[in-house]
Order: sequence, then structure tokens, then C-alpha cells
Amino acid sequence: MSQIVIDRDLCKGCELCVHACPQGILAMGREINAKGYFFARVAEQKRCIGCRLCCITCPDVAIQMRVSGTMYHYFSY
Amino acid sequence: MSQIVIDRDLCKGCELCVHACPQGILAMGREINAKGYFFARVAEQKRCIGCRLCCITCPDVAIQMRVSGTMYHYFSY
Amino acid sequence: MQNDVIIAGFGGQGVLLIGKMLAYAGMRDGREVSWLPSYGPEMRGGTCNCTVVIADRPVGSPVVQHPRAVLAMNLPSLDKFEPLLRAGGVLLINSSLIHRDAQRGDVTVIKVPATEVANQLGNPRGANMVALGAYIGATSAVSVEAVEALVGETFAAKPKLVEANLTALRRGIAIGQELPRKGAA
Amino acid sequence: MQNDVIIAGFGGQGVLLIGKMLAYAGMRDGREVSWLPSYGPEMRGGTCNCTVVIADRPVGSPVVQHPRAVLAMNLPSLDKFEPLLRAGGVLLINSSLIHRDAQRGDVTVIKVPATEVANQLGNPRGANMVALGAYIGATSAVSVEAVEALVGETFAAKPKLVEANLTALRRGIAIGQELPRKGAA
Amino acid sequence: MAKKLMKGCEAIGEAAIQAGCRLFFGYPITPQNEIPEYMSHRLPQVGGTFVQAESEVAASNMLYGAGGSGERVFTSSSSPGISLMMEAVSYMAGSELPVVIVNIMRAGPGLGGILPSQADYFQATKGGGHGDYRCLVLAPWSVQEAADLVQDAFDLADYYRNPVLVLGDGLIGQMMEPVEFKSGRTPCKPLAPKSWAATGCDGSRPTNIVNSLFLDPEKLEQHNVKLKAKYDAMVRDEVRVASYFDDADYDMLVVAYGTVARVCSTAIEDLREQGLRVALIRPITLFPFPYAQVRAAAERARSVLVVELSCGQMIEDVQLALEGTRPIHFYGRQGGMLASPDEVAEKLRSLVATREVRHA
Amino acid sequence: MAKKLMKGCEAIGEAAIQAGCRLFFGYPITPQNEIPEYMSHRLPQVGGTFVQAESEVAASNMLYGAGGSGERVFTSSSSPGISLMMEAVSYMAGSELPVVIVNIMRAGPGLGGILPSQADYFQATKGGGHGDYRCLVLAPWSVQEAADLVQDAFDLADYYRNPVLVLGDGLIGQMMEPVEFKSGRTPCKPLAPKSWAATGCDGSRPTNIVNSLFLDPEKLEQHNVKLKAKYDAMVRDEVRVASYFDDADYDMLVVAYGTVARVCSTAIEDLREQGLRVALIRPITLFPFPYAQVRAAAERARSVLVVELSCGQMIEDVQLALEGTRPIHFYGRQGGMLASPDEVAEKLRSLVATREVRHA
Amino acid sequence: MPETVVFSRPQALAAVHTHYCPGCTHGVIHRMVAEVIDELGVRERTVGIAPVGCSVLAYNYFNTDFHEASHGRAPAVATGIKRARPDLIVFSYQGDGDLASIGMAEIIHCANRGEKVTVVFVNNAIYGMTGGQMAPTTMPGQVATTCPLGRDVSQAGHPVRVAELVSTLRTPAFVARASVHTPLHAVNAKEMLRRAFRHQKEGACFSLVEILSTCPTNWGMPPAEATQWLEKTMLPYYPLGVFKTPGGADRAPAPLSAQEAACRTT
Amino acid sequence: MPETVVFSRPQALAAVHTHYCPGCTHGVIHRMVAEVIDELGVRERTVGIAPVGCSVLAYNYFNTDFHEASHGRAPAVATGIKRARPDLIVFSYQGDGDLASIGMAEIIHCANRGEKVTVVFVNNAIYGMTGGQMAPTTMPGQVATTCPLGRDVSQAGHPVRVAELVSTLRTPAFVARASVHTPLHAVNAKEMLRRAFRHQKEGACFSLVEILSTCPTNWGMPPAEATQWLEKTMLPYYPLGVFKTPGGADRAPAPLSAQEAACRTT
Ligand SMILES: Cc1ncc(C[n+]2csc(CCOP(=O)(O)OP(=O)(O)O)c2C)c(N)n1
Ligand SMILES: Cc1ncc(C[n+]2csc(CCOP(=O)(O)OP(=O)(O)O)c2C)c(N)n1
Ligand code: SF4
Ligand code: SF4
Ligand code: SF4
Ligand code: SF4
Repeated sequence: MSQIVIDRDLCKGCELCVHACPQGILAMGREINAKGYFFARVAEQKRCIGCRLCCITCPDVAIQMRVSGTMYHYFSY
Repeated sequence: MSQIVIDRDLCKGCELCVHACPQGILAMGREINAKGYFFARVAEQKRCIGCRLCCITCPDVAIQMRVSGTMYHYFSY
Repeated sequence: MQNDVIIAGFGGQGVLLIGKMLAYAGMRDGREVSWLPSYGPEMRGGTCNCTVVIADRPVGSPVVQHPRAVLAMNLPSLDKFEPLLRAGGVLLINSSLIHRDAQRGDVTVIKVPATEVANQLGNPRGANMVALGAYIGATSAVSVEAVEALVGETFAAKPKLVEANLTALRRGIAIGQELPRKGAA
Repeated sequence: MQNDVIIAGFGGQGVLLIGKMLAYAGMRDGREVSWLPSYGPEMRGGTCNCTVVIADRPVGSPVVQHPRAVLAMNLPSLDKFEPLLRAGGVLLINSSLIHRDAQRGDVTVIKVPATEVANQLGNPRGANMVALGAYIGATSAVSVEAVEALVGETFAAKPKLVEANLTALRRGIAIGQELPRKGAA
Repeated sequence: MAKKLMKGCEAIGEAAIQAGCRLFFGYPITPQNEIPEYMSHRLPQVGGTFVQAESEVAASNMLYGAGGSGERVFTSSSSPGISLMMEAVSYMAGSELPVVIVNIMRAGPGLGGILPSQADYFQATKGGGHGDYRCLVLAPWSVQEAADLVQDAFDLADYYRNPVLVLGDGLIGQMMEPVEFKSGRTPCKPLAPKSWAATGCDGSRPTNIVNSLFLDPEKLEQHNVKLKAKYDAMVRDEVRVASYFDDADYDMLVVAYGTVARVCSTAIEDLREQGLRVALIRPITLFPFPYAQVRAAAERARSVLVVELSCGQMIEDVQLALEGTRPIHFYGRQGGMLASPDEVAEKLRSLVATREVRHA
Repeated sequence: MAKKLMKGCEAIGEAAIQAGCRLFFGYPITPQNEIPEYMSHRLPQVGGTFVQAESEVAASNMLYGAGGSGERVFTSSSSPGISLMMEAVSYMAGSELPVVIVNIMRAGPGLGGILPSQADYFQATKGGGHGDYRCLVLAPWSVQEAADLVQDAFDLADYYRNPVLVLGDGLIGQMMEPVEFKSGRTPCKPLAPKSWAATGCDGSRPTNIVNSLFLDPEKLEQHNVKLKAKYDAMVRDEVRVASYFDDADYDMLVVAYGTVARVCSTAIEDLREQGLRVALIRPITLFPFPYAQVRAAAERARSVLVVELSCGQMIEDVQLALEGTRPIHFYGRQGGMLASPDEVAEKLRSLVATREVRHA
Repeated sequence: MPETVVFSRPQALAAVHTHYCPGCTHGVIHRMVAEVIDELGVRERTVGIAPVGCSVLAYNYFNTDFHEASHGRAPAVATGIKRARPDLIVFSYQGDGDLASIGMAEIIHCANRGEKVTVVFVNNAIYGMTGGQMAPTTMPGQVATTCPLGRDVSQAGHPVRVAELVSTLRTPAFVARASVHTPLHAVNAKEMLRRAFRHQKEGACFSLVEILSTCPTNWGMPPAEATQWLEKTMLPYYPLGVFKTPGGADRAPAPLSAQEAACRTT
Repeated sequence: MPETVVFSRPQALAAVHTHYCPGCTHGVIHRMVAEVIDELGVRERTVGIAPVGCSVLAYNYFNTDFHEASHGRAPAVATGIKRARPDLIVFSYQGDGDLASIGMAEIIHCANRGEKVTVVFVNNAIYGMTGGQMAPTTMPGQVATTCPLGRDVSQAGHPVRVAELVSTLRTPAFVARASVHTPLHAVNAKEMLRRAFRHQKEGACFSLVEILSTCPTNWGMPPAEATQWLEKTMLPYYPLGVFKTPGGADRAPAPLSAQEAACRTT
């Protein structure tokens, strides 16, 4: 089971991750962070397939992924 | 009938024309010119076929060619 | 006689624009003017500001360390420029975004709810016009005619904007005038 | 005491080499020396020269406008440097290539048929050694031992050349000494 | 034309166009990007040509080619970019080409910063390139003056067949002030046809050769002497300087150029209200430097304060002018920090203590 | 090692190797081609690396990289090539990199000629690049001194973390003189480990960054002030100057540097035999310039003659030193023409007429 | 159940906020370079070179020693470092104005000498740092502040293709072009970077990876739109792939055939 | 019988002695350029640009106006001239050190902008004027004063092939390589020059002709031997022919095929 952790203050609200997620489970929030950006949040953690595309996409390394137990990698990165 | 005229003082004695002449009618002289070079001379004018290869070869434009009457050009230049 | 003001805020708030309009209006009034922007490192975002000087004689230093007025459109700007304001100067605070009071006691403080007013007028992008008006109302640095004419020109392309911004400007002027005129620069 | 000489000729005549040998010999004699080549435009052919100074005290100017001796290996060099020679100086002329007389009356003139001599010795490339010898013979700018030892080193690779060049050198020295030593530098 | 509120960079570009310049070769660099940007949209409108060069080295050599063709041409850059032009500037001076170069100085050395500075004074006035040469150097203190001097620069370049450098700082480039371009302006120098330019030769004259190579040292020396004579003529005829507050007597003289001089003037105004007697002299040409004028003005004072946005460069020319006849003080800011009127006033006040400045 | 007859260029190359320099980056140009040529065959013999750069711009930036890695490195060129290095020199000064640059000056401006000159004095001493920076400048007058100064140059560069420029003319480069390299020479400055160099970081220290960019003007100003303090330290501690013929009294003082100073010394010897009383002072460091020493020496004379192979550049520093206390005369040759002892003597004699020089 | 972190900031990437604009893919490229440095275990002996451009502050963003080079000269600086310390892993990170405009001579000759360094070339078709001027890589018709009507190829010529140009040199090298406008492209870009750095680690050859990148700010569009613009406009002109491998064949074009050569179409 | 002169000095070539060494083919190239200028009847509106190199004095050898450019910058100077006076015929004459070493950025960008000028590039594989240092075009193993043991490609890389490099740019151009080491090669070289200048006269495009030339002096061999050395050593590495025509196809290499790309030979 994979879990996405978004650092609200590293996020610049570029929305690239939202577009990158094949499951469409990421969304932009309505709060603004210290830098004054609306930051991204995980809308439906449960549907995450652990593809890491959002992590790979984020220009600001604001997204971490943790998995509990082992998990299958769709592609090597 | 073609005639080769070599300007003794323009000649630097490089001998390239001697090698260029398909008829081998050019040779280096034994005199030295104002610049201190042994300059080239025409040994057998009569055997000149008017190919202009010596003229084309000479880096110092020391060789002129004159023809009396019209004459056939082996190649356009 | 010289008027000078530092106008500061976020990049998007149009502070450079109202600074230019102020300078243009000063020209129309036949006075000498200079407009100096902050040009920071070639980097994105952050705050920006400009210094406008309007004088009767040729402008000396376009750099003003202790301005006669400060128009702060956001908190960082207030923090940065309030201490530099001249004693007896005018401090205009965009109270829509800035929720703290002024610390100086020796200056005229004018709170301008620029964003609210603009929103009320149904012209959310007009907050900077309200602020500009407030400064002019409080200092009469330039004539109302000059600045109004200028608004006309600036938005000539879009007549609707002209009206909207004139209204915003006038509301600002009113706010600026409302107040005790003590020690205005 | 200072000896100085300008050695000049065609590129191929080895004038720079004998200049260097002279300087080296001076060093061996424990004196101060400098060797300065003409370095013209980066162009081919033409004449070249070098100035050698041998002195008891550190060499002042390596540039010598009026040298105490001139060794002219070809006509252009004679034309150029004869006028510059100091009064009372020594003028060595390579009479094999130069067919005019010296114009100066106030200097010691030594005609050195360098090429002929070299040819006679069956060492056509040794003309410069003959000339060097003549200069040394006429001025004793350096000791014969020093220069002879040097020839040994310079051509150490080819023992045959050592002998040939020593002979040429000695013939030159003789030629240089033969003459009235008046006003030699 | 009516007065217009313009950024210094734009005014400089427009001034070039008003002066008949139809060619710009340059490379972007802050704080002068508005110059190439302005030229890139204005030149095509007037039938001119804008080329973004691959580098400042290339831009300066394009300048060489265009200048040698007899056309009015200019480039602009900022400190590091100007350093890359030094070889070409030496070539253009040596080949006697009339070109205009604008340097909107930023803080150095190295990449430094992009804020205003005056630390390229030595490079501009003593010659940052190799060999004996000089550029005529003009230093405006307002946007209007920048516009005027740029137009004069083209005339001076043509008249002397020499590169002319306009030396501004980030402030001049970025600030907006009213500018007026007088139509029908007359050149500040008589202009001769450029018969020397390399524009094709029909045999009616010897070929024109744009060149700085002289293999014969005697010829090169003659050339150096000729160039020196030209620079001496500039020294004799082109000095420009402005004095302020020198109507009444004064105890202290401030020497400053460019926008810093305006900061000083404001400082001095305040001080005079407080009864301090201070005057200001502002070199407008940095080469030729107004030695005599600065000397004369200084001799009316007890001491001199030089204010620069550098560690002290122009101060050497002030020292050469004064030859020790007056004490010289210095106030400088570096790294893009600006001297404020208050700082300068404070410095002047502190000198009162030294008893060199007396209260009226 | 025993004395060896060497060309100046070769001696310079060998001196670098003796100083432990194992890296050379350079581009050919007359009259210093013998330096890269010498390095290209010698460096491999001692396990060093020679790289022929594609240009002087590249060479100077290779120097930046190698210097920033903490290795001893040098480059050499001649006037036009040095002009192309101006941006990088400003960067190296700004980043405080210890590098050695040799300029075998030729005549300019532009392509000029290849014969000896001293016309790059301003560029070398006032900074031909942008921004406030200084290079330490050493000017040898003999091949032996060139060899010695080049070795010192590496120590000075390391000690001050600053570019050091060795300024020679074509004569120094091309002439041969006996040279001796003392084995086991001790550095002329204490040398600290180069802990600042960018050579990889294992986390035991913050990363080392070779850089001259400071976006914050206050930081950049602090940096400028720090650099200025370093240059002041050089002025205080590194002045080198030599005096000649000053044992007895003298009426006239000659100021000259480099090989020209030798020409002057010969001229003075001749004059003294004729009873003229003339002394010579020779700056060995051009920056820092020996202002105090020149002033003191000049005050013993009635007037001063400055001799240069230029239109007059060092003379400005002499003027700064003398502050008008003595009349200053000038004799210069340009374009690759050499001043001969007779010319200098003649000039000095002509000044006798001006009654400034008295017969003994 | 034990939780493992499968994606987080690489060690070679400093834990700081960058100054890059929202959505600027400089950040993605930084991270992937850092990941490769970690993977190869060379962080402690790696020295980077920052260009003059938006990535000028790269020296603050990597956990390695760094040089800040003058505009365009990073390949010369890299040469100086590598020749001085062949044991170091040296990489330069350069924009298109820096590398393809002012730095053209330096990159060509660094590659031609076969310096054992790695060049990360970020092609965003614009001058970012100075505010959007035309770059040598700007697309035909693309608007920039110094070509307000769009790049006119009749005046400014066509965009320079660096990977193609460098790959034609005879000296062995690894040359590739990749993109980071989608995560899967990024995965491939990282593989190219991995190969480039591995070649250097093995002392094999010079390596250059050109990476197409976005500049939302100066392109004047939101980040997501910028990635589409890149896909639509840049990809067709800048084909992705490997252009040269150290062992591979010579990539230089041969002379034209007689009749191709003869054609005088102008 | 009436006598006609069928070969003599062209009008565009000044009637002076050159400083070139005996047998140096710079002279042949000068003459042919002058002949082409005469043939096209453009002498009176032609402006040449001399490089820094042995041909620095070219300004004395042509009967046309001239500029003497700083080392390597002739293409930038040419750009300045042509942009200032598009009516002029502008050509630069450059050696290999000048064009291919220090001037690499200027030639690439001049070609890439498509400046309507003609570049005559004389490749003699050495620095002549300065006395025989290594050039970027020096052959592997060839001895020069800065590579006394011969060019070591592992240190200095392989010789730069300019015609190949320039022809890969997308901007239309005419690019060819010829030689003058034999008269028949010279005849072909002249045809290439003719086409290059004609393209400019027609305002078609940028044109560059690389011409292989000898340097007997610095190669250290008699002129005739030098022509053979050129034939034997240079021709195989520098193929002659037309590399690019303005109307022709794009000469840039495409990315490698998947399996070529995969090969990791190092
Ligand atoms: C010598 C010099 N010239 C020009 C500049 C100004 N300058 C800074 S960055 C830059 C170009 C940046 O564009 P690019 O290389 O494409 O990088 P990007 O910012 O797009 O990432 C320029 C021209 C400079 N700093 N130095
Ligand atoms: C800036 C600069 N760097 C170096 C030189 C010295 N230099 C003169 S010619 C030349 C190279 C000449 O070689 P090439 O271009 O191949 O022409 P060639 O002489 O072989 O015909 C060099 C390096 C210079 N004059 N200017
Ligand atoms: S990609 Fe990163 S920066 Fe952009 S919105 Fe998502 S988390 Fe934020
Ligand atoms: S080719 Fe010319 S220069 Fe050479 S020998 Fe023949 S005539 Fe003389
Ligand atoms: S300007 Fe462009 S390249 Fe620079 S940080 Fe912003 S988006 Fe990135
Ligand atoms: S050195 Fe070489 S290129 Fe130069 S003229 Fe002599 S032969 Fe020709």
C-alpha cells in the first residue's frame, strides 16, 4: 500500500502533478502556503497505484512516496 | 600555338609548375633572381600543348600564356 | 515644493503602473518628475516597489531614503518602509491585506480597504486605483484633473474600464481626503 | 670592459647560431652575456641578425645602437649596419658574398672570404665558423679555449663536424689576427 | 516632439534612432535588456536592422564591420559584456572607426550583481584593452541628458573617427523621466563624408582598407603618434563639465558624476539650508577629464569630497588634477548599494568636525 | 642547477615548473609562442598537462577551473590575447583564485605589431576588466629576474588568493641570458593549505563554491570591502623597487621599468662618465606602485624623466607620487620602436639646457 | 507493516527551496542529476559547474562542490577542473543561451578534445534569466522580447540543434537528447543522464545530454500548457534519442552524390 | 597571327609580390577568388575580410576594399558589413586556426543566421603565421611545435571537419570542400568558389568553401612533397565534394536506431 506525502511549503502550486496522476487522485487545495501558493493535496489516497509519476513530475521534490510492505514497480526509474 | 611566359622576378622557385606540366617542358634555371630564388624556365616551348596547368598551379601568378590563333581548351577553367 | 512617495506591494498588484500614472499626472501639472522601480535579481515573484518624485525644480536624487509618503499594498512592504517614512509624512496602508496597525506615532496614517472597496464597486482589479486615489486625496501631490484625464488615456482602449477605474479613483480620493490633514506631505 | 657585436646575414647562414656560441663562450669565460635576435613580422625569408653583448659587469642595454663590432654576412646587412658601427670599431665583411668595399674610414675593416675558405676546407657549411673565428681573432672578445670547447659540445653528436668546424674556426681566428689591431673593440 | 516619460534604456535607443543610427548589434544582459528589446521593435519600423549577436565578442566585431562600412551603428551592454569587447574596442580605436558603445554599469567584479555601479571608470577612461588608445567617454546624470549625449556621441564618433563610450549606471537605465527629442537637431560637430569607408572600389581611388596592423614599427609609431594627437585634440576641445552651487563662496567641493551627482546635489541643498557652504562639480566627459576646471573649482574650497559607486577610481583623476593642493576625501558605496542624500550629507557634516568646512 | 643560457620565454616556462606548476592552458601568439611550445614538451616530462586552448577566452576560463581546484596553473599571451581574458580575470579576482598570467607585450592598439611595447600598463595596473579589482603586477628587466619573479608570482598568488600578472615585453621574451634556478628555493610567502578549493565534498565541511555572484548588494559590498582590504595589504607589504646610481647626489631621476630600465641604466652610465648626475629608480611591482619610494627619490633630484615604450602610462602613477613637487618629463617610443641608450642620453642632455640638470 | 520511503529527495540535492518559477522543469532535471550522482556513489568526488542563466544558483542546490562559470564558458572551466583533477567527476549544467549562443566555441572544442566530463544541456528555447529574449534554440515564429513578431528565420536563421551538431564530431562521445515534459519522458531522460555519467566514471569519453525543458514564465503560459507546447512545437524539431555512442560509427555527413551536389535550386 | 593572352593575372588581384613562402598554395586560392570576382563582374562592389594568419596581408593582395578582422571574428565582421550594406559582395578569407579554433562560435552563428556572405576557408592543418603550432585541423600524429610528439588524439581529440559541421545546420547554405594540391583539383576548387559567390550574388544564402592547402614551411617539406603529403594524409580524412546546397535536404544526423543506441561499447 503506497502513500503520497506532499510538503505544503515546498509546493509551488504548478499543478503538474495533478495532470501527471493517471488515477486523478491529486487536486489543488484552497489554502495558500507560506510562499503564497495554493498547494496540492491528495484527494483519494486509497486509489493510489504507487506509480510515482507525481513524484517524478514535481519540479520541487514536494512529493514523497512511502509504501508499507513490498510493492510492484511499473517501470524502473 | 601557345606560348608560356615566366616572369623571372615573380617566381619563387617552388618547382610546382615543373611537376604540373604533363609534357615536362618546364625546368628550373641555374640563375637566381632579385629575390634570390632559382627561377623556372621553359625548356621546350614547341612541345607545349596549351593545357594551362602550369599557369593554374603557380601560386605567384608568374606564368602567363599567350596563344596565336584560336585553340582548343582541354577543360573549362 | 516636492512630493515623493514609495509605492510597494506584490508583483501582481500593479504598483509600478500607478506609480507611472502618478508621474504622468505630475508631468501634466507641469512639474518635474522621476519614477524609479526596484529592479532586483533576475528572479521570479516576491515584492516590488517604485519611488516617484514630483517637484517644482528639476528632480535631484531619484533615490529617496526617507520619503514624504509610503503606500504599502502588502505586509512585507509596510514592514520594510514604515520605518523609513519621514516624520510628519503620510502612511497609507492597504487594510484589506494588512491586518496590523502602524507603529509610527509621528505620521499621518490612512487605512485604505482598497480590495474591499474595489470589490464593492464590482471592479476587483481596481484596488490599486483606490490606493492611488487615496494617496492623491491625502497629499494632492497631483491635480485630480490631471490624474482623471490620465485614467481616460491609460484605458482608452476599454471605455468600460475607464468608468470603473475613475469611480475607484474617486472613491480613493474621498478616502484620502476624509482624514485630518495634519502633517500631510 | 664590454664587447658587443651585431651579426647579420641571410636566414640560412647560421648567424643566430654563431651568436649563441659567442654568448656561451662568454659565459665560460665567466663574463656577463646577452643575446638578442631580431624577430621580425611572422614572415618567411629575408635577413636576420642578432646582438651579442659580453661584459664584465651585468649587461645594461641588450639593445646596442652603435656596436663595437659588426659581422656582415651579406650585402643588405653591410648596408644596414656599417653606418651604425662605433668609430674605432671592427667591421668584418664576408667578402665571398659582398663585393663592395667598406665606406667607413674610421674603423678596422676585415675582409673574410668565409665561403671560399670553408669550401677550400671542404666544409661549405662552415662559413659561419670561419666568420666567428675572424671576429674572435680580431677582438678576442672571448678566449679561444672557451669557443673551441664549445664547438666540441655543439657538434658533440657528429665528431667529424667537430674537427671540420674547429679547423674552420681556427682559420678564421688566424684571419682575424693577421690584421693591424688598431682601434679594435 | 512633446515630452514623453521614458525609461533611460528606451530613451537611449530612441536617441540613437533620432541620430540616424539604423543598425544595432548586441547581446542581452541586465540591467540594459530594454535597449536591445527597444531596438528590436523600433528599428524595423524605421527600415533599420537589429541583430542579436551570439555574444558580446561577436557584437563588437559586427560593430567593427558596420562602422568600417561608414554606417552609424551602436551596441550596448553591461560590465561583464563590455569586458568581452575590449579586444575589439582596441581594434576599432586602432582602425579609427566611429562607433558608439553604451555601458549600463552593474556591480562587479566577476558576475557580481545587477544593481547600479560606477566601478568600470578605469576600464572606460584608461583603456581596458591593450595598447595606447582612448575612447571618448560621456556620463549622463538624467534620462534627458542620456538622450542628448547619445545623439552627440554619434557626431563625436564620426568627427574623430573614434569609439565613443556612454557610461551610465543601472539607475539611468531603469528610471523613467520626461524626455524631449528636438526635431531638426543640428550635429554638435561638422560632419565630413566618410570617404575612408570600405564600401567597394571602382578604381577611381586606391582601395580603402580598415586596418590596425603595421608590420613596420616606424609606420606603427607614426600611427600611434597620430592617434595621440587626436586624443590631445579631444582633451583640448571636448571637455564637458557642470558646476552647481558655486555662485556664492564655498568651503567644500564635491566631485561626482552620473546619477550619484544628483544624489549629492540633493544632499548639498539640504546642507545649504542648514548653512553649510558646499558646491558640486560634475564631469560630463570622463575622458577627456576636466582637470583644469576641477582644479580651479577646488582651489576655491578648503577641501574636496569625491563620491563614487566604487572603491575609488575617478578619485585618481581628481588627485592628478589637484596635485596635492587640497585635501581629498572619499565616500563610496559598492556592490550595487546606492549612496543616499542623507549618507552624503552625513559624510560632509562629519568633515565639518575636521574644521575644513566652516559654518556660515 | 648551473647557469644556463635561456630565452626569456623558456626561462619563464621553466620557472613555472620549478615553482611546482604542472598545468598550462594557452593559445599561440607572437612574441611568446616559445612559452606554450616549451610547456608542451616539458610538462609531459614532469607528469604535467599542457592544453592548447581554442582561444584566450577559453584558456582564461580553463585557468579559472584549474585555479579553483587548488592546483598551481598559469597561462601566457600577448596584448590582444590578454584583452580577451579581461572578463575571466575579473571573475578570477572576484572569486579570489590564485593564478599566474604572463603578458609578453607587443605594440598596439588592435593587431598593431609584434615588436616590444609597454602600452598595456594601464590595463594591467588599473584593471582592464570590469569592477573594482586589482592584479598584483610584476615587471622583470632581465631573463634571470623573469625566472625569479615568475616563481614568486605563484607564491604571491597563493598567499593572496589573487591573480598575479607578470608583465614583460618582447625583448624579455626573445632575448637569451644566463639563468640559474636555485634548487630547494623557499617560497617568498607562507603557504596555507587550499581548504577553500572545490575538490569534492564528503560532508565533513560545507560545500566549497568558487563564485563571484552576490545577489544581495549588501553581501556584495562586504565582498568588495574585503577585496579592497586585500589590495591595501598588497600596497602595504608587496612593493618592490630598485634604485641605481643613487649613492652620490644627483640632479635628475629617471623612472623606468622592464628592459627599458636597462637601456636607461646604460645611458646613465655614459652620462655619468661625462659628469652628469643622474639616478635611476625602477618599479618592480607596478601594482602596488612604489609611490613613496619614487617620491622620496624624486625629492633628491631637481626633476624627473619617465621613459616608457608607450605614449605615457606609468607617468600617471609618477604624477600621483610626486603631486607636482618636481617637474616631470617624458620620453617614449611606440609601435615596437625601441628606445636606445643614445636617445635616452640625448634626451637627458637636452634637459641640461633647461638648467634642471647641473654639471658636476 | 514496515513502511519504506520509495521516493524522496536525493542526498546530492540540497534541502532548500529553489528560486525557480512554479512548474519550471529545471527542478526536475536538478533532481534527476542528483539521483544519478547518488546511484553512482560519486557525490563526494563530484564537482559541478553552474552557468550564467536561471540555473546560476545551482551551486546552492546541489550537495557537491561547485564552480560558477562565466557566461558560456562552463566547458572550458570543466576542462580546467578535469585536467587538474582527473579523479573528480565533473559536470556542467548549462542553458541554451549559455551553451548554444555565447558558449558555442567552448562546447564544440570541449567535446572535440574529448574531455572526460558530462554536460547537462537544458534547452528551453528562450533566455529565461534575462527575461525572455530570443535564444539560438527559439522556435520559428516563437515570440520573444528581442523578436516581438516571432523568430524570423530569414533574419535570425533556424534554431540550432546542439545534439546533432556535437554528434558529428569525430572524437568518441556519448550524445543524446531527452525531455522532461511528461514523467515517462523524464524516466528516459534520467536513463540518458545515467549513461552519460557512467561513461565519465569509466573514463570513456565526453558526454552531453540535451534535455528539453519548459519556461512557463517567459513562454507566457501555465506550466501544464507549457508541457503541451513543448510536445507540439519543440519535439518535432528536436527529435529525442541517442545521437552518438563512443563506440558507434562516425555521424558526420558524407559529401553529396554527384547529382544531388549539382542541383542548383536556390 | 594575332596573339591573345589566355592566362594572366586577374584584375581583382593586385599586381604585387606576396610574402607567401615558395609553393604556398594560399597564392593559388587568392588568384582563383580574384578570377571569380572578375568573372561575376562584382569587383567594384566587393569587400573582403582578411583574417589574422598568414593571409593577414590579403588586404594588400586584392584590388578590392578590405577589412582586417581580429583573430577568428571575420564572420562577425562580415555580418556587420553585409547588414550595413546588403548591396555589397562580402567575403571572408580565413585560416583553420582563425576559423576553426578561436572563431568557431562566429562561423557557426554566421552560417546559422544565414548571412548572405561567402567564407573562403583555407585548411592547411597548421598555424602558419605563428610558426607551426597545432591547429584544430592538424592530422593525428602530425608533428607541430605545440605537439612535438605528434597530435595525440587522446589528449587533443580528432581534427575538426568544418564542412561537415557547418553543413548540418538547418539554415539553407552552400557548403563544399575542395583542394588545390594539383591543378585539376584547383579547377574544381574554382568551380566551388564560383558557385559560392554566385549564390551570394543571387542573394540566395550563406556559402562556405573549405579548401585544403599546403604549408611547406611548417610541414617541413618541399612544395611538391607537400602536395603529395596532402593527397596521402589529408584527403582521406577531409573528403572533397559538396556537402550542402541551399535547396538540398537537411544534413543533420537522425537519432540512432534503438539497437545502435543501446550498444554500450566504450
Ligand atoms: C558576458 C555576459 N553576457 C550576458 C549576460 C546576461 N545573461 C545572463 S543569463 C543569460 C542567458 C540565459 O539564458 P539561458 O542560457 O537559455 O538559460 P535560462 O535562463 O533560459 O535557463 C544572459 C544573456 C551575462 N551575465 N554575462
Ligand atoms: C587574439 C589573438 N590570438 C592569437 C594571435 C596570434 N595568431 C596570429 S595568426 C594565428 C593562427 C594562424 O593560423 P591559421 O589561422 O591556421 O592561418 P595560417 O597562418 O595557417 O594561414 C595566431 C594564433 C592573434 N594575433 N590574436
Ligand atoms: S508538482 Fe509539486 S510543486 Fe507542482 S503542484 Fe504538485 S506538488 Fe506542488
Ligand atoms: S610555380 Fe610559379 S613560382 Fe613556382 S617555380 Fe613555377 S613559376 Fe616559379
Ligand atoms: S524564467 Fe523560465 S527558466 Fe527561469 S526559472 Fe522561470 S520558468 Fe524556469
Ligand atoms: S607559413 Fe605556411 S601558410 Fe604561411 S606563407 Fe608559408 S607556407 Fe604559406
